[in-house]
Amino acid sequence: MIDLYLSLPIWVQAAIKGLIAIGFLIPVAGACSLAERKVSAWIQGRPGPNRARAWGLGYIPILGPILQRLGVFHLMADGAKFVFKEDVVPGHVNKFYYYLAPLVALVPSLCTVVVVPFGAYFDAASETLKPLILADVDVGILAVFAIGSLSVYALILAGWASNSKYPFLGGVRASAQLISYELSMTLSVIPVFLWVNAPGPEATLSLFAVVESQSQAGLFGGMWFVFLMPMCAFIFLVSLFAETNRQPFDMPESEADLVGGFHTEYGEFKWSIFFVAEYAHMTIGSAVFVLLFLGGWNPLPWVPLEPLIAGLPVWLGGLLGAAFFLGKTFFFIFLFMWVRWTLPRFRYDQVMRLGWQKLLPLAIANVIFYALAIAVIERS
Amino acid sequence: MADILFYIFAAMTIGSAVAVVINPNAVNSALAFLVGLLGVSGLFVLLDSFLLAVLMILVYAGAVVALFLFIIMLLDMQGGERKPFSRPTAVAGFIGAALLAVCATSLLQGIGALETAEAGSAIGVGANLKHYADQLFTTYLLPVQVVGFLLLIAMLGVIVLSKKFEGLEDIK
Amino acid sequence: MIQPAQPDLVTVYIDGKEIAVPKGTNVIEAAKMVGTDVPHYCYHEKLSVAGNCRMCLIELGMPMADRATREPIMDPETGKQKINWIPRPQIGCGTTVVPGMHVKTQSKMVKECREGVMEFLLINHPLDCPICDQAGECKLQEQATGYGRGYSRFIEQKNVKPKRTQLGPRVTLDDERCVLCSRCIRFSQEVAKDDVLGFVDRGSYSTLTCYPGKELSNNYSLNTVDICPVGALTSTDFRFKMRVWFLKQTDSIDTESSVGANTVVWSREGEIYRITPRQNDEVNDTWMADSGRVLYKEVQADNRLKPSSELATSVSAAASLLDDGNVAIVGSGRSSVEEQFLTAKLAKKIGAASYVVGRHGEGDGILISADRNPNTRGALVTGLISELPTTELSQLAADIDAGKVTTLLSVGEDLTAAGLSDEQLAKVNLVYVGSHSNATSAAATVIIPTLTVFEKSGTFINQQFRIQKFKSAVPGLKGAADDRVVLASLLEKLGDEAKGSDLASVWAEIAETVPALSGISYANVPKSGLLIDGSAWSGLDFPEGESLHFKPATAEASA
Amino acid sequence: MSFKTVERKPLTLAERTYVPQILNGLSHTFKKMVKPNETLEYPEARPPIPEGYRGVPTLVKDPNGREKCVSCQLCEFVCPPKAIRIKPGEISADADTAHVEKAPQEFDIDMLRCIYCGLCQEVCPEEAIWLQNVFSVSGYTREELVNDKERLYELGGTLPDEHFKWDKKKAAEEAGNGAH
Repeated sequence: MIDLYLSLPIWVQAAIKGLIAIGFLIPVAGACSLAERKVSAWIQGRPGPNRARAWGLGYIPILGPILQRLGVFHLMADGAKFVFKEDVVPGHVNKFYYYLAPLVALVPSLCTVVVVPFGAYFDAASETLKPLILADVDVGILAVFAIGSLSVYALILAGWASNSKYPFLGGVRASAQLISYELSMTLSVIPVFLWVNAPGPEATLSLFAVVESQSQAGLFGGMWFVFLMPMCAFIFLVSLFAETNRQPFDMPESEADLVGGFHTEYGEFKWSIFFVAEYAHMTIGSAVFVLLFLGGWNPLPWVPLEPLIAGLPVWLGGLLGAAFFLGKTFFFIFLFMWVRWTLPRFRYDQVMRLGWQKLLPLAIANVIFYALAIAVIERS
Repeated sequence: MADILFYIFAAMTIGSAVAVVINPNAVNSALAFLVGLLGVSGLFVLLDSFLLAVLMILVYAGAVVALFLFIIMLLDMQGGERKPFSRPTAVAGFIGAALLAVCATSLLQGIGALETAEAGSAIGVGANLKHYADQLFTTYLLPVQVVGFLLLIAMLGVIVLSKKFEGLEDIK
Repeated sequence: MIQPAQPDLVTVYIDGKEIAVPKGTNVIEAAKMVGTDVPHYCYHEKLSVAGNCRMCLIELGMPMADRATREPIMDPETGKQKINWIPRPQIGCGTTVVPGMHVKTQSKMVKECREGVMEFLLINHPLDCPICDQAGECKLQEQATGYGRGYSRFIEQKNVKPKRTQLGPRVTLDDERCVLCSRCIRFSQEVAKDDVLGFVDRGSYSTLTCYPGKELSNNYSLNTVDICPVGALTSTDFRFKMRVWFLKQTDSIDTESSVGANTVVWSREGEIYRITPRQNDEVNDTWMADSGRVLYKEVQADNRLKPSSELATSVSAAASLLDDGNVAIVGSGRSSVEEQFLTAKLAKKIGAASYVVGRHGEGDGILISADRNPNTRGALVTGLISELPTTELSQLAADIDAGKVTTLLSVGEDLTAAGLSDEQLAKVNLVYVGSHSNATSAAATVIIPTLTVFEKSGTFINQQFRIQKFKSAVPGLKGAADDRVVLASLLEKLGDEAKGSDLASVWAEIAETVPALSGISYANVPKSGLLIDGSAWSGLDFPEGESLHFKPATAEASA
Repeated sequence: MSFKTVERKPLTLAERTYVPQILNGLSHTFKKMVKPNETLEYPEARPPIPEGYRGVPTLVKDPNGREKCVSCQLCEFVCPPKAIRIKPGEISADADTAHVEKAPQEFDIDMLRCIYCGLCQEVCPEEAIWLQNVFSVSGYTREELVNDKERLYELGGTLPDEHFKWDKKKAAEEAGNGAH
């Protein structure tokens, strides 16, 4: 099957990869939106959406009511609603950028998914683990950061093109916030790669390599980086919250003071694209965190995946690895929601102060500390 | 395939670069600049310089342009009034045109004269992270520092120019 | 000390307050003069005293004097003459004041008496205030609250009497509520001069009823409802229609005849529910005729003229017709003084002959006079006519036949009723300014719908040459215009200087040009009307006979 | 005016990082999440309506099915937002309840105006108007939300009469107290 795939023309391969990215992320984003509603409801002691019932599915015994209680049909109804709603465009907007903004939001988040490995399979030929990845580039983490950072343009454009005060403020906040936290985020992963890359001429930024280095034998070898470098993980996590505009860094939206923030003037399908993008972003962010700090597809610290699946069929091993990985990722998505319904939103000046005066110095100190520490360890 | 992509990226880069210059709307210019940077980064990808491509987006497209847009939006740029040509403008324009001509001539003369590295003999600068870092901190240390200092000066210049010194008229 | 009394004034002391009252005043009236209310049911100031309700019990005393020497006996404590209080209470209504009389209206005995009377009155009272139309203006409610004990010791079964006896075509009797005050009986005998009511049976079973073979059907029967202090006599027309506290009261004038009885129009949200008399001791005392109480029905009548076009359009159309030269104007004795003034002005402006249609009927000697126009004298005073109006407009008919009149303006008058034939009406261009449709409006070229007397304000001059105000009680029919506004805008269209159509500006003009009304404005006409000098018209042979407060000049002369 | 300076305990290092507090908050919300729901699933489950609840005003009949309202219009008078509109009418003399004499011809309560103050119930001398337990009123047009007499009786149903005033009156009438 892999041979068949490789024999296809390169543009067909690219199209297949693109479809996989879309086919994975959009349903996940949809499920996230439902999960968000359910999680918020449960935390608030409510049942959440549980009314809608599809004509056919809803009447299946046992399964139908369960799906209904879970609000699955609400998801469908909402999706259909977004597609069929009247496309209202306010008269005062800059049409070109107004339409462009949702696309700019969606495309980077779909692009980043190609460099994220989703699991690993045991390649019998080389007797090694191979990543389940769409594009195994050497600059993995940098690609994620680079393309991910483009999504800020969606917010800026939406805010600016709406030509109205609240969206504009939302857009301005978004750009300032993303720039501020991107620095800390980038700095926080440097120790990881310092550790991963041994001295020598070769060096990699591949995410697969990061997981690999968490799957070694020995005390440090099998230790997940969250234990090895907790401060890095902490800074990365905080920055991740800020970068994905999730509570408590929900500045661009902040419905309490900005109505809807950058998407105030948006509605129907365009609005929903923003949210698919946000959830996609969240998914990628969680995946990267899992890869960097939580051992990727390794089931437990000091328990690497490779010996577990070595004897299994390739597809089963791959599936198992992906399952471990996605399980952790989904826990992180849940964490995003959990935090959202736990913490209050920061004030904008607090966000800025935290970013520049607390997190950035901390990240710099962290880099210096680990650089020295790793140097000492490597020397010894 | 690679050729087609090259032309696409090249056209994208040049077209948007022209748009940056001629577009009267500052936001359009900034976004055209972004598109241009994406084109450049595409060209880097075609050269197998993934690292440079990614850094291009990360540093320029990601941060600088965002900051740039941010400033433009906050400064509330009204389409500036066209000022009549003054004598210094004319002189500067002439010098600029002359320099351009010199560059163009030398480029045309240099076609084929430049030595190209043998394919596969050495890794291109920026293709490999470690190699890139090594170069940056040894061979190109001084240029990097100088360029950084220049950037700082440019930034200060922008602040001075864009700041409206209201209420300071009498001091002037 | 007793003041040296003026010849016809008597000094009395009511609750210690000294007051000089006219001779012959009873204690209730005297107490009213010092601002003290003596509760009563049967007493009515315009009726004879019956003294049967016992509510007005008071304590009475005279200064003490030595029987033998006639020397005043002084009280050593106060240094004043001792008062000899009568040990039993006396009724206030039946006690005429005598000099030096002392009255206590607030003493413990008086209070206990009142409580006792109230308790007795309420023994068989059904207490059905929620369904009783009198609620809100019921003396029983007021005095039970003011002077009652607040509870009853009567636990036995109450008497249940007939609830809806028809005493006459317009009056319904609820026997249970009757307190046997006999006001209605006295009214029928003394004012309406139609002795039909009386009590039968005794004790708790006493009942008001009509004499056998008679019914309370005279034209003043509804006054018994007005004077009934409780809800026993109710107006069949108003019964169960609306609670009185919702109704807005507006002062108005009865337009039935030249008597000009003062009335109150009771309306709610633009709908009139009833008309009752307003006290004016110079005109109608506290009475009015039944026939005047149903006039409000004309406001919602089916034949009201509804506007078909904008006022400005129809006024221009009318003005172009009137700009003719051979115009005659038929004004109305039902129009207000202001309207008649403007009509007269209009006639003068276009050189038209002006007429008023006379209406005559038989006067009943009380509050209906022979002249059934409420404002004939207004037409004379404003100069609309100089002779008394006739019921037949024969001069006008002759003029139309002779072709001398080609355009005719009628202000609310039905000309066929005034003797013009349909053919004659067909010959002329007819402009009709009025509120209801009739044969004349059917024949009219231009119709301008106007308001009824309940929807507009103005003044009438009654048979005594008394100018009296009426005010708009309900908003006018949508689109219909005030006659005054119509006439003023006609004048303006015909080239007259615009002087405004509001009451104040019209009256400014009237006071200037009409000698008999100089110095008068709408605002300064008092509630009870203002007598003006009518001697200029004393030579005319007015048709009215004597009525309640009016004696015709000829009768006076002959007497 | 004097100011009181509140002494605040300086935050410890752990408190200043907020991390323990955040974790505490997370554990709290997680506990909440696994706890059963506190809400009521409305159309299926209804809240218990307490005694004396003031819901939609209704007209009630007495146990004999007699219309209690005698259209005294006190409720119309007392109604602060003027939501009540009554057109009084007479009970015909041959009716069973002729001795009551008066009943509303029309009785409208405009639920768009009603503020559920309960003054109408308070003032009613016949205990004919009651604010009962209906609390959700909805409709598609303004007209639908004006409850007419028929609708008011449908909502109100029958409530036990406490005073039986009119029954006593009828009994007295039949006992012949008025005649002799």
